[in-house]
Amino acid sequence: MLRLFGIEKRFGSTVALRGVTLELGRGEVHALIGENGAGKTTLMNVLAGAVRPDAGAMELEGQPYLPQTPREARQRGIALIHQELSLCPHLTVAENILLGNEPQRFGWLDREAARRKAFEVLRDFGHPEIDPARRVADLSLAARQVVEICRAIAARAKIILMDEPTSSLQRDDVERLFALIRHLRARDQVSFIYISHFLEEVRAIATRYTVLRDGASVASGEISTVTDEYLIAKMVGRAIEDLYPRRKRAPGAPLLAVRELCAPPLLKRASFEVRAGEIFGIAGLIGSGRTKLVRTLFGLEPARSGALIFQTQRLVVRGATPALRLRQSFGYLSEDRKGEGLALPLSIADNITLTRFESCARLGWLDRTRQQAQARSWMDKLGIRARSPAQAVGTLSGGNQQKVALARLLHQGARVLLLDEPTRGIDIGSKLKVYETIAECAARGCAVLLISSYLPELFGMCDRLAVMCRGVLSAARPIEEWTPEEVMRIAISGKRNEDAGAKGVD
Amino acid sequence: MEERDEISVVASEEALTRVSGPSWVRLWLGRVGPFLGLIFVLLVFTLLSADPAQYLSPRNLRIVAAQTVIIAVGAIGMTLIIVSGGIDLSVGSAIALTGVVTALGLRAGWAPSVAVLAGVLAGGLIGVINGLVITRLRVIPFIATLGMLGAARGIAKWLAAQQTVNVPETWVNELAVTFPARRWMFFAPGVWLALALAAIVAAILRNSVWGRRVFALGSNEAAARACGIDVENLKTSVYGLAGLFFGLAGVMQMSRLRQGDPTVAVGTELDVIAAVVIGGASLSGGEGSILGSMVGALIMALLRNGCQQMGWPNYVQEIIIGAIIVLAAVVDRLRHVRRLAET
Amino acid sequence: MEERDEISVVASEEALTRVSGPSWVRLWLGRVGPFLGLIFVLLVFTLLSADPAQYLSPRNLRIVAAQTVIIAVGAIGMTLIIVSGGIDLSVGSAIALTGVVTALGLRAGWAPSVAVLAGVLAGGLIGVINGLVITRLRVIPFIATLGMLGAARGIAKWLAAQQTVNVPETWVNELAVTFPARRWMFFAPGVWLALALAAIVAAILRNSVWGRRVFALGSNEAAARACGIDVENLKTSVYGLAGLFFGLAGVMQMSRLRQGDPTVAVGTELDVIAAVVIGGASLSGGEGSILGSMVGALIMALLRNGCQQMGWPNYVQEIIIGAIIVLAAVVDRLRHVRRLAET
Amino acid sequence: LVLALVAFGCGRSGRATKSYRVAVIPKGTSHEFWKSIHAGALKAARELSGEGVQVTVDWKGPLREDDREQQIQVVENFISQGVDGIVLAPLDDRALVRPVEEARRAGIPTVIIDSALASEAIVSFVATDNFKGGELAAERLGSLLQGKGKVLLLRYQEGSASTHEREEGFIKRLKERYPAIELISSDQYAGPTRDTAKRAAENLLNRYGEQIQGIFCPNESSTAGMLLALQDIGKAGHVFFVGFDATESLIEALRNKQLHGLVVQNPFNMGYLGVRTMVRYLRGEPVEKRIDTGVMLITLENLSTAEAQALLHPPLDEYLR
Ligand SMILES: Nc1ncnc2c1ncn2[C@@H]1O[C@H](COP(=O)(O)OP(=O)(O)OP(=O)(O)O)[C@@H](O)[C@H]1O
Ligand SMILES: Nc1ncnc2c1ncn2[C@@H]1O[C@H](COP(=O)(O)OP(=O)(O)OP(=O)(O)O)[C@@H](O)[C@H]1O
Ligand SMILES: [Mg+2]
Ligand SMILES: [Mg+2]
Repeated sequence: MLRLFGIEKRFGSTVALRGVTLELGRGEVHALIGENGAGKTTLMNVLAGAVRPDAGAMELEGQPYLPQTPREARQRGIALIHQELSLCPHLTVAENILLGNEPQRFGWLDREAARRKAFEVLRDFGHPEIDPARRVADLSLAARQVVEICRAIAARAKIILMDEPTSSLQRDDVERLFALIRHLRARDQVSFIYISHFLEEVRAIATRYTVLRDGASVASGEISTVTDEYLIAKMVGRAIEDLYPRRKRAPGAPLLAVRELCAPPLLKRASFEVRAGEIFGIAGLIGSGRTKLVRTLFGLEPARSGALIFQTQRLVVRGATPALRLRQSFGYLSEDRKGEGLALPLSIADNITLTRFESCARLGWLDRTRQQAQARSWMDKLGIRARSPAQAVGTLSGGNQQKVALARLLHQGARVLLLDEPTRGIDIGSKLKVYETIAECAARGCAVLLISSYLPELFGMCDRLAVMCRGVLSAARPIEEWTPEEVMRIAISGKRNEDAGAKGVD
Repeated sequence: MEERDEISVVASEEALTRVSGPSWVRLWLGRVGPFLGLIFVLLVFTLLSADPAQYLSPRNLRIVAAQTVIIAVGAIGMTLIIVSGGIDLSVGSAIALTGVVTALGLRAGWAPSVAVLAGVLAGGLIGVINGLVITRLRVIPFIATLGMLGAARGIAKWLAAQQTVNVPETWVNELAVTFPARRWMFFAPGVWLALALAAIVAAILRNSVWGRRVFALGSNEAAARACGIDVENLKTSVYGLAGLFFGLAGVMQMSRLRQGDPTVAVGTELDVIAAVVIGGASLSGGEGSILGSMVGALIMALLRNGCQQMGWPNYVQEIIIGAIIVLAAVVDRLRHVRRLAET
Repeated sequence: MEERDEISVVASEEALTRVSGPSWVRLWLGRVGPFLGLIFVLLVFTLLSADPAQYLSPRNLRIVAAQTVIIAVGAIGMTLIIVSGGIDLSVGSAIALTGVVTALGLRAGWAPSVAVLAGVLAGGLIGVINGLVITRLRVIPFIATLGMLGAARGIAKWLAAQQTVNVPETWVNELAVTFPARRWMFFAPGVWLALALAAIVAAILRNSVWGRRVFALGSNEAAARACGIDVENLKTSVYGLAGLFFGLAGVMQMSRLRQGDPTVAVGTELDVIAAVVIGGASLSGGEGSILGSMVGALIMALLRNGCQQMGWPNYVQEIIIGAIIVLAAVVDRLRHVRRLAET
Repeated sequence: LVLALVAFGCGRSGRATKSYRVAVIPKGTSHEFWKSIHAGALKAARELSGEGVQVTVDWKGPLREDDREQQIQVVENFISQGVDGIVLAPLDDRALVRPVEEARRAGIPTVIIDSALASEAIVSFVATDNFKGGELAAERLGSLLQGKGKVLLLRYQEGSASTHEREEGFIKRLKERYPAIELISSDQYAGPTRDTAKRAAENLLNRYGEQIQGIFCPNESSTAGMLLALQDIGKAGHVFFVGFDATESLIEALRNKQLHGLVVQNPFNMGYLGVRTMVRYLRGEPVEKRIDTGVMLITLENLSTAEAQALLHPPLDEYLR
C-alpha cells in the first residue's frame, strides 16, 4: 500500500539518504535495519512529514504522497514512534496519548472519555497499572516509552512507523508489543515499519525486510529466506564472528566496595564489591532501581545511608557531588543521553573532552588541534559516523550520539566505570567495538559496573552478576552460576509478594 | 537535572507520601499554596503599618483593586502566551495604542461600546500580527514582540498626533474608576469584568481541548507538531487572544487616565511578565495558571501600595519591592516541597 | 523536528558552513553571515539618505560608535549570561548605580583610576549577588534580576540623594567622548577599550576551558552537572564577570553625561538583550557569540542614528526601528537556511 | 532596617491635634527643580508652625519618573490615607483630573502647581507662566541673532503640557517678531533623560550643525543634553544657545559663554506658595485662583545680581537637612 522510489535527503554536506526504494504491503510488518547513521530515522521522518525529501517519489494506496507537515501525514493515516522520546512532560499520560485527537464536547475536553480511551490502549498493551491521570514527567524512562507507543496506536493509523521502540523496553514488554502488533495486523490490517538493532526481534515479528546502508537500500526480501550472517554482512559490509570478546581476565583486589547503600524510596538496599579488572553486571526489571543505584553512587541523587570504600579509603556517601566523584576517578554513563548525557548544540570534540579538558588544555586554554585529534581517535575507535569532530552532536544519529557519550566516559580515563545501558540504540557492528573497548578498560584494571536490560549482553560480558528487584540488590555470583531463567525469576520474584499498588512506578 | 530529580522523588507512591515536615503543615501548604507569597506580603505590611486597620480598610482594598486591574487583565493574556512557551514584550505599547484608538473613537463621537470594541480588536490585531511574524517569518517571539514594542508605540503617537487624546464624559470613564458611582458595586465594573474573564480563561485553559493543546505546545513543541497539531495556527490564535486582553487593558488604562495617552505604560511588560512568573509560570513554557498570575498581579500592587502607606521615600520603596519580589519567589518555592527536600 | 532544527545554529564552527544551496552562495553567506543584518541596515539608509556621503562620513561613524559603546560593553557581559542559559534584567539599574558610585568617588576626590575601579567592582558585586540569589536561593534568573532591577535603582537614588552627581574635570570624562581630544585616536578611548575587551572575551568564550563549560552549562545543565562541572559556582562566576562589564558600561555612561545620574538607562536591559539576540544568541542558552552581539549592538545604534539623520519625526523612527529589528532578524535567518529547508 | 521603618511609621502617625497633613506630589524626584519645590514647601510648613499651625508635609513622587499612571496611584494612595490637602504638580492636564475630583469627593482639596490641570475642582493654580518663558527665550535669541539666521528647537517630550507651552510661546514670538529667522527643525524630541537628549542632539547637530546659528531647548534635561553634544563636537560657544531652568553645570556654561541665556523659574517660591495657599484654604481664608510665581531670563550680564542669585541658589540645605 506504500511505495517509495529513490528517496534522497541531504543535510548540508551530509547525505542522509541516497535513493531509498521500499515497498510496504497491507498488514505487513516490514523490518528496516542498518548501521547507526544509515538513514533509518531520517527515512521515517520523511514518511511522517517532519522532513521533506530532496528527491524521489512516494505513493500511498495508489495516490502520490508528499506530506508537507506531520499533520498531513497523520491525516493520511501514518503515525511515527520516535527514536528519541517526544512527549509533553507537563501533561498527563491520557493527554499525551490522545494528543491531536482528543475526545471533545463542543471544544471542551471530555476527561472521562479521554481517561477511558487511554486506559483501553494501555490495557491492550498490558500496562493497566500506568495511571492515565499521572503527569508524564513523573514516569520512568521505560514507562514513557510505553506511553509513546500507545500514542501512536491510539492514533488509529493505517501505517505505524516504529523507530527502535524497544530500545528501553524490558523483555516481557517486547513480547507484549509483538502481541499487540499481531493483534492490530489481524484485526484491522495495520501495516508496520519496524526499526531495530536486535535481529532476533526482527525475525520474531517481521515478514519482510529492507537493509539500509549509507542511506541507500541495499537489500530487501522475505526475512525467512535469509540468515543473520547475510543480513549483518549487508548492513556492515563484512562478516562478524563472535560478538562478545570472551577472554580470560584475572580480576585483582577489590577496587570498589558498597555496603548497605540506601536511598529510599527507589533504592532500599545494595551491597556488593567490584574488583579491579572485573566487569560486574546488574540485571533487573525496568524501574527496579538500577539507575537509581548508579546515580546515587555518582552523587547525582542523595543517599540516606551506606558506606562506600574505594581501594582502601572510605568515601563520603551523603552529600557527595558528581564533581567530587569525578576527582575520585569515577565515571558515569547516563541511560538518558538526551536528558542528562550530551550537550546537543556543542561539537563532538567538546562533548568528548568535556570531563577532562585538562587533556587538551594549557593554563586553561584549549589547544583546538589537540582536542580535535583526540576526538578523532575516539571517533575511529568507536566508529562514530560524522563529517568532522566539529560537527554538532545534535545532528548525529541516535546511535552515534550514544557512542559520543561513551567516548567521553572512556576519554575521562576513570578507574571505576558506571555504565547504564551503554549500548542502547547501537548497531551490531559498533556493539562489537564497544564491547572490545569496555573489555580493554577492564583489562587495564578498571572496575566496570554494567547495567543492561539485554541479558545476552550481560551474559556475554560480565564476570559476576547481581540482580536488582524493587530496590533490593541480590547477592552477586559468578556468571557461570547464572542461567537467564534464574535471573528473570529473581528479578520478578519480588513482584509476587508485593502489593500490586506499587507497580505504578514503572 | 532539576527536572529529573524532582521526578525521581515523586516517581513512586512512597515519594508522594514522603514529604518533609509534619502532615498538617503539608495539608496547609497544599491549601494556600499559590497564596503563600500574597499572605507573606500582606503580613509584612500589616505588621509594619502604623495603623493596620487603615491598610486593610475596604477603601484601601478598593484602591489596590483599581490599581491591579490593568496589570491583571494583561496578565491573563500573558499567561496564555507564556504557557504556550512564548513571550510578549509589546504589552506596554499595545496598551498605549489601544487606549489611543479607543479615545479617538470616543472623540469622533462613536458609541462608547463601539469605541471600546475597536480598542479591544486593535489589541487582537496587534497580537495576530505578532503571531504571524513569529510563525510565518519564523522570528523568535522575543525579537518579534520587541519590534512590535517600538512599532506599536510609534503608531500610537502617530495616531494621537504626539498629543494626549482627551475624551468626552461616557460610561467608559467609569470602567476602572476607583470608587464606582453605584456604591453597591463596591468594586469598579472593570474589576468585576476582570474577575469574570479570569475565571472563564482559567476554565478554558484547564478544560478545553484548545487549552490543553496550548499546554502541549509549550511543553514540547516538537511533540505537539508530530501529533498533527497545527502549531502555527495554534500559536497565532494564542497571541491573537492574548492581544484582545491587552486591548482590554488598554481600554481600562484609557478609562483611568480619561484620555488616550501614547506615552503611557512604558515598561509595563515587565510588570505583567513578573506577575505571571511570580504566579508560578515557567518562562520555558508548559507551566502556569491564571489563578497564580492574578495572585502575582495582586502581590505587585499590594507591594507598591503598602510601601507608600508606610510613607517611605521612593528609593526605599524600590529597594524593598525588589527584595520582596525575590522573597515572594523564595517563599513560593515552599510550594514545591519536593524541590527543597532534594536540595 | 524543531528539536533537530534548533541544533543547526550551533556553537561549533560548523554552524556557519552548514548551509544548503549552490556552493558560492554558501561560501558568501558563511563569510558575511553575522553581518547580513548590518549590511542590510546600512544599505537601507544609504539608499534613503539625502546625501549618503554625509551618512557614511567618518564623523557620523564616530557618533554612532560613541552611541554604541555603552550598549556594546553591556552586550559583552549579557552574551556570557545568555550563553550560559540565564538572563539579566538588572543591566539598566546596574549601569545607573555604578555610574553614581564612580561619580561619588570622583567628587570625593579619589584618584580617577580608583573611582573607575570602584564603579567596575560595584558592577561585579551586583552580578555576584545575582548569581548567589540564583544558585543558592534557587530563584530563577528572571525573577532574581527583576528584583535587582528595582533594588539597584533604589540604591543608586539613595546614594545619590535623589540628585544627579556632578563630577570634576578628569580624564574619565574623555573616556566616551564622541570626538577624542587626541585626533589620531579617531575613536574615543572607550571605544577602543570596548573593542579590545570584546576580542578578549570572544577568545575566552571560544577557546578557554571556562568558556566551553559555560557553553555546556547553557546547552544542557543536567549534562554539565553530570560531567562534574560545579554548576553553582560556574553560574555565579558568569554573573559576576558579566557584572564587571555592566559596571564598565556604567562608568562610560557616567563619562558621557559628565555626571552620575541615578535615573539614567531605564529600560537599557531590553536594548542590550536585543543586541545579543539579534546577534544570533538563543535565549534558551548554548548559542551566541561576542562578534554577533557587537554587530547586534551596532545595528541598533545605526538604526537610531539613521532614522534621526533622515530627520523623520520620532514616531516614524520608532515604527521603522521596530520594523527593521524584525527584518534584520529575518535576514539573519538566511544564515540558517537549513532551518527553512526543513519543516 | 525593619525596626527603623517601624519607628518611621509610628513617628508619623503620632500627630498633634489642630494640625494639617499636606501631601506634596511632584512630577519626579531627582531633578534639582523638584528639590527646590520641596524646600519651599518645607519653608512654608516651618513658618506656619511658627504661627501656631502644625503642618506636616508628605513628599512623594511617582515611582517611575514622568509616568502618569504612577502619579495617579500616588494621589489615590494619599486619598486612602486621608491627608488634609494635596499640592500636586500634574504630569498631565487631563489624566490627573479624575483622582483630583475623587479627592474632592473624599473631602480633600487640591492645589495645582507647576503645570495646569483642566478641572474646576481645584483650589488654586500656582505656577510659572510657561508661555511667557518661551517668549523670553525667543526675544533673547532674536536679539542675539539680530533678527536673521537659522534656528533649531529641540522639543522635550510628547504630551508634556508645560514644556509644550514654552515651545509654542517660543515659536509664536519668533514668528511674529523675527520673521526673517528660519526655524529649520522643530519636530525632534529630546526624550525624558539627559542621555536620550544627548543622542538626539548629536544626531541633529550632525545633520544641521553647519547651518544653524541658534538653539533653544525647553527644559533642564534637553538643555543639558544639547550642551554636552555641543561641547563634544567643540561647537559650544560658536552657536547662540538659550536654555530653560538652571543647574550648576548650566550656570557654569553660562559663565564661559557656552550658553547665552537661561529662562529660570522660581520653584522654591512655587512650593512655598503652594503649601501656603493650601493651608489658607483649609483655614477658610480666601485664596485667588491663579498665582504666578514668575520667570526671569538670566544672562551673563545679570548673573551676579541679587535677584538672579536668589533664584539660582534657593536655601535648599537649610530645609532639606
Ligand atoms: N538535522 C541533521 N543535520 C545534519 N545531519 C543530520 C541531521 N539529522 C541526521 N543527520 C545525519 O543523517 C545521517 C542519518 O541519520 P539517521 O538518524 O537517519 O541514522 P539512523 O539510521 O537513524 O541511525 P541510528 O540507528 O543510530 O538511529 C547521519 O549521518 C546523521 O549525522
Ligand atoms: N534519572 C531519573 N530521574 C527521574 N526518575 C528516575 C530516574 N531514574 C529512575 N527514576 C525513577 O526511579 C524508578 C526506578 O527506575 P530506575 O531507572 O532507577 O531503575 P532501572 O532498573 O534503571 O529502570 P530503567 O531501566 O528504566 O532505568 C523509575 O521507575 C523511575 O520512575
Ligand atoms: Mg535512528
Ligand atoms: Mg536504568
